[in-house]
Formats: sequence, C-alpha cells, structure tokens
Amino acid sequence: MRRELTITTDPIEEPALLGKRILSPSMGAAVYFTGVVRANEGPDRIQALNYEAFEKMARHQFELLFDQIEARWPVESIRLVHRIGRVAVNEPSLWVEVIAPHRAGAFAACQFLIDEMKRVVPIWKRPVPHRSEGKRELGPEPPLKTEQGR
Amino acid sequence: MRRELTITTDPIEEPALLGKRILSPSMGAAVYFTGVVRANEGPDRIQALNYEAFEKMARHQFELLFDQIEARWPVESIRLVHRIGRVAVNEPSLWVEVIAPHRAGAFAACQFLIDEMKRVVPIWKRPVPHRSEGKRELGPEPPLKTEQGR
Amino acid sequence: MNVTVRFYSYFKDITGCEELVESIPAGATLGQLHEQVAARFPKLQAMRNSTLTAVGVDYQTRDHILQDGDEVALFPPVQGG
Amino acid sequence: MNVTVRFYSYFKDITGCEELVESIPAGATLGQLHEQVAARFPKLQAMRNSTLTAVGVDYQTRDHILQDGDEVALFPPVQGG
Repeated sequence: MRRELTITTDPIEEPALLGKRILSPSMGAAVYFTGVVRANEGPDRIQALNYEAFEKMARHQFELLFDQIEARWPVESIRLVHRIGRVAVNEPSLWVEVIAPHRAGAFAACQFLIDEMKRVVPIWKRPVPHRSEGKRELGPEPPLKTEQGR
Repeated sequence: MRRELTITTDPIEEPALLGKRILSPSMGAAVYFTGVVRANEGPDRIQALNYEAFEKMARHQFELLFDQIEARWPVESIRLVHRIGRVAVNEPSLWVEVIAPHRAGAFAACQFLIDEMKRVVPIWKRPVPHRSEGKRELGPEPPLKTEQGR
Repeated sequence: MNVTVRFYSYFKDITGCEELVESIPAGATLGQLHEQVAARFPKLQAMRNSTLTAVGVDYQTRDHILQDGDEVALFPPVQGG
Repeated sequence: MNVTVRFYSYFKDITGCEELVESIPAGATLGQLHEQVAARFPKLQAMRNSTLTAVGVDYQTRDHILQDGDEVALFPPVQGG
C-alpha cells in the first residue's frame, strides 16, 4: 500500500493533489474527504482555527493507522494532508484520498482513518475569534469544546 | 439542497469540477467518489466500457434519490456526473460530490446515492474487449455479468 | 389500444429491436403486456424474472393498468457507476 | 533519574509551561509521574481523567515503567481534522 502523509502549514491545493493521483488499471474507486473549517465551530462564530500538532508522534500514529488499514482492506494507496497553523473559515484543514479496487473498501477505510485520527493522532485546534470580540484576544484562546466531530 | 446532475459523453474533469465547488461557511465536510473503469471488470481484461443510459428516466430516478437524501440528511449540495458512451480503462465514469455540515452525513448520503443508483438508475455498461480477441468484436458485445459492484 | 415498448441494453440484441408498438386490450396490465411481448422473443421469456419494467420514467409493477399511448420500457438489471 | 515532560494544546496554558524536567525514583511508573506533575498544577489535576499520556511517540498507560531520559507527553483529548 502506497502512503503519502503531509503535515504542513501550506494551504491544501486539492486540484494539484488530484493531478498527482496514481491509480493502477485494476482500481475502480477513489474516495476523497475534505474537511473544512466551519464559521460556527463551537458556540461562537470564528474567523479561523489554529491547529497544533505534536508532529513526530502524529506521524507515527498515522503510520499505525495506515498499517491497520493495510491489514483490513485491499487499499492500493492512501494520501493524507493535514494542515496546521492558522486555517481560515471555509478553507480545508484535512484532505484524504483512498484508492481501492471497489468502493466499499475505499469508503470503509477512509471513514476508519478519519474516525481513528480523531481519537489518537495528537493534533489540536483552537478557535480564533473575530476581532470584534476584542478582549478575548488578549488572554489565551480557550480550548474548543465540541463533542460533535465533523 | 442544491443539485447538479450531468449525464454526458465528455470526459469527467475532476480538477475543473473542484474549481466550481460552492461551500457555505457553515459546511465542514466534502466527500467525493470517483468511479473508474477497471481493466479486469468481469472475467476478461477489457479496454473500455460502453455505457448506455435511458436518459430521461435516469434523470428522474436521480432526482428521486436526491429527494430522499434531502429528507434524510442535512446535505447542502450534491453534484453528480455520470459519463456515458465509451469510457476507457483508468478513466472515471462516475463522479459524486456531497457537501454537508459534518462528515457522517456526507459519507452516508454519498454511499446511499451510489448504492441506490446501482439499483434503480437505468444505465448499463458493456465491455469493449481488446482487439486481439478479434472475432468477438463482430457480434454484439456480451452483457457484463458481474455481481460485485465497484 | 396501442402502447410503445422500448428495449435497453442487451434486450435490444436479444429482440433485435429497439422499439415496437404493441396492440393491447383496454384495461390490460403491464404484466399482460410483458407476457405478450415475451411470448414473441424466447430469450426475453427466459429473463422475465429479472426484467425491470417502467412506464414513462417510473418503475411500475405487473398489476399496473396501462393507458393508450403509454411508453413502456423493458430492461435488464441496471449497472450504472 | 530524570524524564522530560512536554505539554500540548491548552495544557501549556494551564501549566504556563511547554516542557519541564522531572526527577523521579528509579522504577517509577507513568501514573506516578503524572500524579507528581499534577500535584503542582491544580488545573491539570482536575483534568487527570481525560488526560492522554505518551512516552516517545506511543501512548502508554499508568502502569508503564519509565526509563531515565524518557520523553513524556501530557495532553488533552486530540481534535484533528
């Protein structure tokens, strides 16, 4: 199984990533997930999220998840990009591509990867409030308390 | 729910489609499925599939599926492109985009749409064998008998 | 009364026909039409159980009562995607 | 022996610290270290049940025995994606 993991502060350029797709002739399904920062993430409207990673451990934990996928599904390739640092509302923070012979495996592996990532990969996000909310920008940003995932 | 349905003989240009994405600030998830023609579709290796649609009914059946999705999931937008006519191995025949606030709904709606499409939308495919298989090209192409979906 | 019958996919090959006009008695059902057509094409007869039937753009079952001028479609299981 | 302890996300705010070196007895467990550190930071104490603990790049549980020079990480539930 090919793996390509990118953790970067650069914007996620989906068309460019699509242009680099490698898909062998026996593959029938490519599933993509793009996770985008929402304006109403958490109780307040925000202008961005600030993502922080414990990068060395994050990379290792992603690799462990890729190992599990390789053992469970006939996936040819996974590419995952997680943007860190400041990501503005309406911009992607996560992009995943899973290529497999059939769609059932591709969907299952993609969902497993995202679900597990949200459980074990050490990445955190904090809301960047709008400037009009003034005072709160002086103190440390509060943690984002949301139980509902994306 | 926005809907955009395209049934066309033109190649599916995924980067161009991505470039036209509309995603409002409260949306957090975009799920994509690209279905690609496999070289080993059915028992023989093929060079292409030839897709035929009963287009008027196909459009109506897709709209009925979109209605069901709208009633079940908070989806903001669905775009679906099905290519018909000859589609070479390794080229996409189907492209689906589902945009929703959260990923669970986006994944569920996307999978529902494809599963149901394969049950009710009147589109058929026939293998185009390799030229080296000579004689079989003279008669009508045999139906593709495969129980396993993509 | 008359209805139009259209075939799709390999049903065109096994009937050698894309479209035909069939004469049926008033009040005939889709099932009766299907039997009448299948009686003429033995290979269609063999596939009766897996054949999908539509009137206009909607699926209908055997007991659906046909109207003069209806457009009926007979086709094998669909395979989109 | 000494281990390094690193905090992530808002644990850095509530401890006012990114990294500290902690002296522990030989044979000490990750749980004992966690208690020792939490005793110094009341807000960390309050979050003990939801705190995730790693040694190096792997998660470890409270009964994991630490080695001299280990790099321990304490952080709140992860939120990637």
